[in-house]
Amino acid sequence: MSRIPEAFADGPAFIPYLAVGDPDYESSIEYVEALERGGADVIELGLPFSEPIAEGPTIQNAVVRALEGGMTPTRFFEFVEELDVDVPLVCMTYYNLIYRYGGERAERPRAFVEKAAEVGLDGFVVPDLPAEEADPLREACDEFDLDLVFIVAPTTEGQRLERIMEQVSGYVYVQARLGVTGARSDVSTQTDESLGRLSDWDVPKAVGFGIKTGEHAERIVAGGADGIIVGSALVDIVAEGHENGDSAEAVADRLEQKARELSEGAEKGFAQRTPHPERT
Amino acid sequence: MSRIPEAFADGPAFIPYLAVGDPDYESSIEYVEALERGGADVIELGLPFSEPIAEGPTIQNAVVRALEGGMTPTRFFEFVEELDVDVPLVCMTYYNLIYRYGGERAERPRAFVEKAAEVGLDGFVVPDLPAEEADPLREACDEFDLDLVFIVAPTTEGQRLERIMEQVSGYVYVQARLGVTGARSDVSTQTDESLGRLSDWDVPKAVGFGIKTGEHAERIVAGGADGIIVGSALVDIVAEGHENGDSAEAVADRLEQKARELSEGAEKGFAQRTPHPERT
Amino acid sequence: MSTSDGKFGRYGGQYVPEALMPAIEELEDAYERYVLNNEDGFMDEFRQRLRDFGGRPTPTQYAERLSERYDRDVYMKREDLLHGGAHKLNNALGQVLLAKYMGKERIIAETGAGQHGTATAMACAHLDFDCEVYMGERDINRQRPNVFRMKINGAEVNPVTVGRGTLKEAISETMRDWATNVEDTHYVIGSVVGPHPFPAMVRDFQSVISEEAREQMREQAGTLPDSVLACAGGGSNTMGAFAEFVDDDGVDLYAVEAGGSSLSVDEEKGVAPNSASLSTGGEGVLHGARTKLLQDYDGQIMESHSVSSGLDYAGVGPELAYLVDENRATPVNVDDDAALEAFHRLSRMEGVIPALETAHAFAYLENNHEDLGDTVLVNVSGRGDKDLESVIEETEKRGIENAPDMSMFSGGLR
Amino acid sequence: MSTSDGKFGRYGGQYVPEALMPAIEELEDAYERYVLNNEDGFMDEFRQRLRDFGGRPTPTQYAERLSERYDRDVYMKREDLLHGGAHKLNNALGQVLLAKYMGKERIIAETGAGQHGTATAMACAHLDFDCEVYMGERDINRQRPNVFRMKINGAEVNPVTVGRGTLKEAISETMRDWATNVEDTHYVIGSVVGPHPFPAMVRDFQSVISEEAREQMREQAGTLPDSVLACAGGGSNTMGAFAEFVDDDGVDLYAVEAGGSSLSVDEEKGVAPNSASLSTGGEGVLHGARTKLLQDYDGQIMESHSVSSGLDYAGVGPELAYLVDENRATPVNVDDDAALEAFHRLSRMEGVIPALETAHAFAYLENNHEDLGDTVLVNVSGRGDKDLESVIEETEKRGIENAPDMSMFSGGLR
Ligand SMILES: Cc1ncc(COP(=O)(O)O)c(C=O)c1O
Ligand SMILES: Cc1ncc(COP(=O)(O)O)c(C=O)c1O
Repeated sequence: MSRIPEAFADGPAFIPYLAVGDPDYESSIEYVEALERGGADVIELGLPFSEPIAEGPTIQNAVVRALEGGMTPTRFFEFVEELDVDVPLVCMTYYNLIYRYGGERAERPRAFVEKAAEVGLDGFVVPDLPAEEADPLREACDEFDLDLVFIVAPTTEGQRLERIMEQVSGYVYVQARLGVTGARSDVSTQTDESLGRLSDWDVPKAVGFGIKTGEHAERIVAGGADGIIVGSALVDIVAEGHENGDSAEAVADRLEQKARELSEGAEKGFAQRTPHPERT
Repeated sequence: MSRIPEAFADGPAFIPYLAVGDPDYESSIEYVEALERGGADVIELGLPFSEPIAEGPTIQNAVVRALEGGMTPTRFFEFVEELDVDVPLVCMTYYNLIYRYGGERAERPRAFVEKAAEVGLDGFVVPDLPAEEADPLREACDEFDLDLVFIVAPTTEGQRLERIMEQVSGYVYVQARLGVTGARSDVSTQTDESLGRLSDWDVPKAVGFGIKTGEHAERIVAGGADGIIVGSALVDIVAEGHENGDSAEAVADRLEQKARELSEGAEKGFAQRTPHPERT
Repeated sequence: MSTSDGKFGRYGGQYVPEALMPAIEELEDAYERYVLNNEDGFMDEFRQRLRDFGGRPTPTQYAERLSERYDRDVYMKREDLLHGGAHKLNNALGQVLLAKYMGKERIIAETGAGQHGTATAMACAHLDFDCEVYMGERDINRQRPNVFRMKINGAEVNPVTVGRGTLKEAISETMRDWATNVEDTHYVIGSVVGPHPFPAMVRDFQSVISEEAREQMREQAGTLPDSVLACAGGGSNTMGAFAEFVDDDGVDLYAVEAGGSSLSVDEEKGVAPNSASLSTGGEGVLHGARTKLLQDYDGQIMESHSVSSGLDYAGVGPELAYLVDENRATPVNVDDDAALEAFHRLSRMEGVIPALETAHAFAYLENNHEDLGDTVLVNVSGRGDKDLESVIEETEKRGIENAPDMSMFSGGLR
Repeated sequence: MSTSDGKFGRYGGQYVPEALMPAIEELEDAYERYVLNNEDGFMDEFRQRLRDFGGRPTPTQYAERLSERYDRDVYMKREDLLHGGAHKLNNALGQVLLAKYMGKERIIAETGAGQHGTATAMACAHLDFDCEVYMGERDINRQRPNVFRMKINGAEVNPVTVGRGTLKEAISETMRDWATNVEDTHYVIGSVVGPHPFPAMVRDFQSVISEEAREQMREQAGTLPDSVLACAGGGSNTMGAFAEFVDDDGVDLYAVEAGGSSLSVDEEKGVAPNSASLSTGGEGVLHGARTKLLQDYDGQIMESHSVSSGLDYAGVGPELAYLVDENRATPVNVDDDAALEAFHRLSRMEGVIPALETAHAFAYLENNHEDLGDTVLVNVSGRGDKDLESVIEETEKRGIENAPDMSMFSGGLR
């Protein structure tokens, strides 16, 4: 049973992302837990796939580190089970790993979803699975009461929006600008437009792609977003710590701090909204 | 007025060849004179051309040395004038040098022949000038009473033989085997055949291509040749002397010796002929 | 095979990031209008440019000495004579022209061996387009002449350094560029792979191969071939050579894959020493389509391997996967050594120096000619000029026996 | 131009060693029977092999961007698409096939750029002949990929070390081999040079170029060209491109020679820094024919020079010399730099990478298009793949301005 709706229930949701197993299993546990301490409302856990076609260099490199560190779907599920966090968890991965899970004789993609539900995941984001191809996964998610998050891009319009609306649950991932993931020093103006197009959707709107600072977070939430998704800015911290040979604790501290900056930014933005939306 | 017929008048003619100016003008004079001392009856003087298509590597290299030593048609004629020998001299060269002599306004190829007559040459061998293309040169030769020697190859037959017979004077150069010039350790059996085909020609038959030793010379003359032409075996001596840095005198001595071996070989061969042909 | 839903049986589809979906839909629309319905005379212009710029038709040649060797009639469809030296131009020219009809301003492409990249660069120069080509760094080093040709034709070549730096990574990277610049940019994909409509569209552009060959066989041999052989990497020359024969039940279709050094895989390292996805791969989703893939138990894509860069890809076109499942096409494979031997054999016996990719098809012919019927058609997908350096290196390394003495070249061409 | 006497006005003839004369007469006879009179269907077989093995007809392409640039209609005859990558195969295939009809067993050839050598090697592999190719040592080093291609096709490549080691020396050496093995060997000469019947015969084999182009121009342009441009080394692509237009008075014929670095000569060293024998040469006799030659005052043949090995020859076909004397063809020339610029221009603007030889014709077009009439036909005698190394080196050395950034290649392709 997905716990995602709760995360948006009171105030803006801060949704950090990390690649699981980057740079190793143990550190990764600490990092994810640090995010929660820093104020995460939902956590996106990246299950690394060898061909991450939607990711920029930052996350590509994280994926390489995680794969080299031995991360696999099986280990990923162990990881989720072992995690000591209390917020909803979303598995972000590419369709082939979901589809292949359980070997040739498994029922696909149900086997993966079943296992995900078992270990306590709340939903999925699958960047290479557009609404048109999502029926089988959607059905399995319904069976196990998990959410299936979809991305809406700046280019998504008309019929496509409707198709996504029909399929989406948990939240909609509003892609702030064209391109691939990666932290930017500016925040795109495409965001407002996108949020506008989705204004009548009754699913929370979380904005991602390029958010890097508390200030970005503030502006985006002030602009009407129900949540912010931050990946590369956090993965950068992991990468830097890895390169410098810093201790996992030190890195975890920095992640916690960054998470706090971002979640507080989101809160500030929320406070600025006029008319102040009611907390439901 | 050509002196060539005399050379064949009493006994077999020994006809050595050297590239004029190989490796330099002065030495070359000494070498040619040494050939006469060694018994030459006629001397073929090679005027070096940049594209000696009928020559093997030995004479090609001699040509390169001579050209690098500054040999030109003008120097060649000076050379002939300066030579102190008493035997008939045949200029062996390629047609382009004959044709181009005297510059654009000269009467071609008459200018070259005129000059040749003037310096005392007796005839020409032009390996890239078949009988079909020889009329202009033939006419000039007739005008100045010089001989025009033609080559008969092992492949020359029928009509071609006749065309050559009409054009040839001085002697006919019987090519002992197919290919290019060069000393060989065997003497071709093609020679007898060729001599056979020419038996009724009333011009002396000199055999060349590959003759290297007195023994070769002996066998060829015994087989019916009226003369032998030897080039590469002599050029080899020049080349070797040049490479070893030997004095021109030493090289000249060796040339004289080799010439003697060859001319004596020819005499011996002549002596073996039965019925002993009458000396005319 | 109708593809109105973008599926070939269970294969195909459109597994791409949402940002690309509108572009894909736009392309689908353009494909239907211009390619399928010849709107604005698109197909007429395409055929004319293929003729005048590309040099079509290419001949179907009776291979005299191979026919003698195998005691059956062997014909070769000579795509090596197409401008650029491979079948790749059929597709590249079609897509770049389509981009012009669609009002796009910029072309991007991925390339492995460099053949698709050079074909695209040539088409872009011809049609006055800006062009950027993504190419794995390792392939850049393996195929320098092709890199240079692209530059000479005015294209930018962007090295891809992620992963092993081969075709797989280059495709991923090109998709990322496309996702970023989707509004003015068309992605000219290089084979019958990727999301719908690419597999169908690339097949349609390439099917001129079998269209001509079928007609030429009728004229020259008086019969259709008993079997058609084509190498298969992504499968574009393969589908091009098969397309018009698919409905001819008497014609057997053989897709010859790169068996590399061995058909086994190293799951631990995620490496397959081959590129035989049709023969040994499992169903999965990669680069926008469901198809057969070289992947490990978990679904991670394997690094493939082949002596020929152009076959060195872990996936394959979904339609080919479908034809194989339907038993309409037979997947076979030959190893690196056999391909090199075939390279030397064809060069020596027929005076046609094939691409190493192409050589795979001839290697299969060598080993299995007895099963191929009286009349065999082999698609010569490209010429081998691009492979000379590899051939020197690999021939020496492997001690290929039917090779000429190449000692003066050990160490390479320079 | 009738050639029954082997003469073109004052040019031509048969200036060869006596040993070769019978072979030349035999060849003359075979030329008349098989080529001129199609005995035993020789010409039919030749045409069919040109089609199936060679890829004929090659297109005549409207060059859109050049036409725009020069504000007139520019057409390109695409001999670069012929098998092997140059017009050379037209001749090589014709002669090797003729050798087969004549019952010869062995083929020899000379080569400069290596294009004629590769064409001959391919034709020999195709027709199952032993083949030896003589090539200057210097050219071997300049054109390694072509050397390798010949070997791959089964030919022996014999290095010629005399002199400067270029085409002139290679021809002389091949004549020596022929004089030695004349009975079973045919010498496949690579251009419209040498003793009769070679110049006429090679022209006849190459005239398929203008035969097709004339027809294609009529069809596509609806008119004959006002001028025809072809580069001229020995002049085989030139005569091939001119032959069928010679009787069309309205068609101007331009033979574009290699101006090298300068038209002046160094008599002292016997070196001409160009290969412009039609433009600057004098009458003389070389390699079996009377023609225009680069020679010094005495008649010694000069070393020619050009950035393109294929034009690097001191002589030229006698028929071309004749057409120039008769004012039927105009000899012009462009220098090395202009040729390199044209190489880059054509590659960039039309997506056709020309041979450096071919680039000379386009350089002349660039500089003189205003004098060439409304419709210009340029013969693309070959493709530039063989020249990539030279282009890198020479572009850098000369600082050619319209070249792409090639810094990653400085030092060569590997
Ligand atoms: C000559 C040639 N043949 C075949 C291929 C393989 O591609 P496909 O399987 O799409 O035909 C390539 C790819 O570069 C190629 O260059
Ligand atoms: C492409 C190309 N064009 C032209 C030439 C020059 O030869 P010709 O003048 O005989 O056409 C060559 C010679 O190698 C060549 O390769």
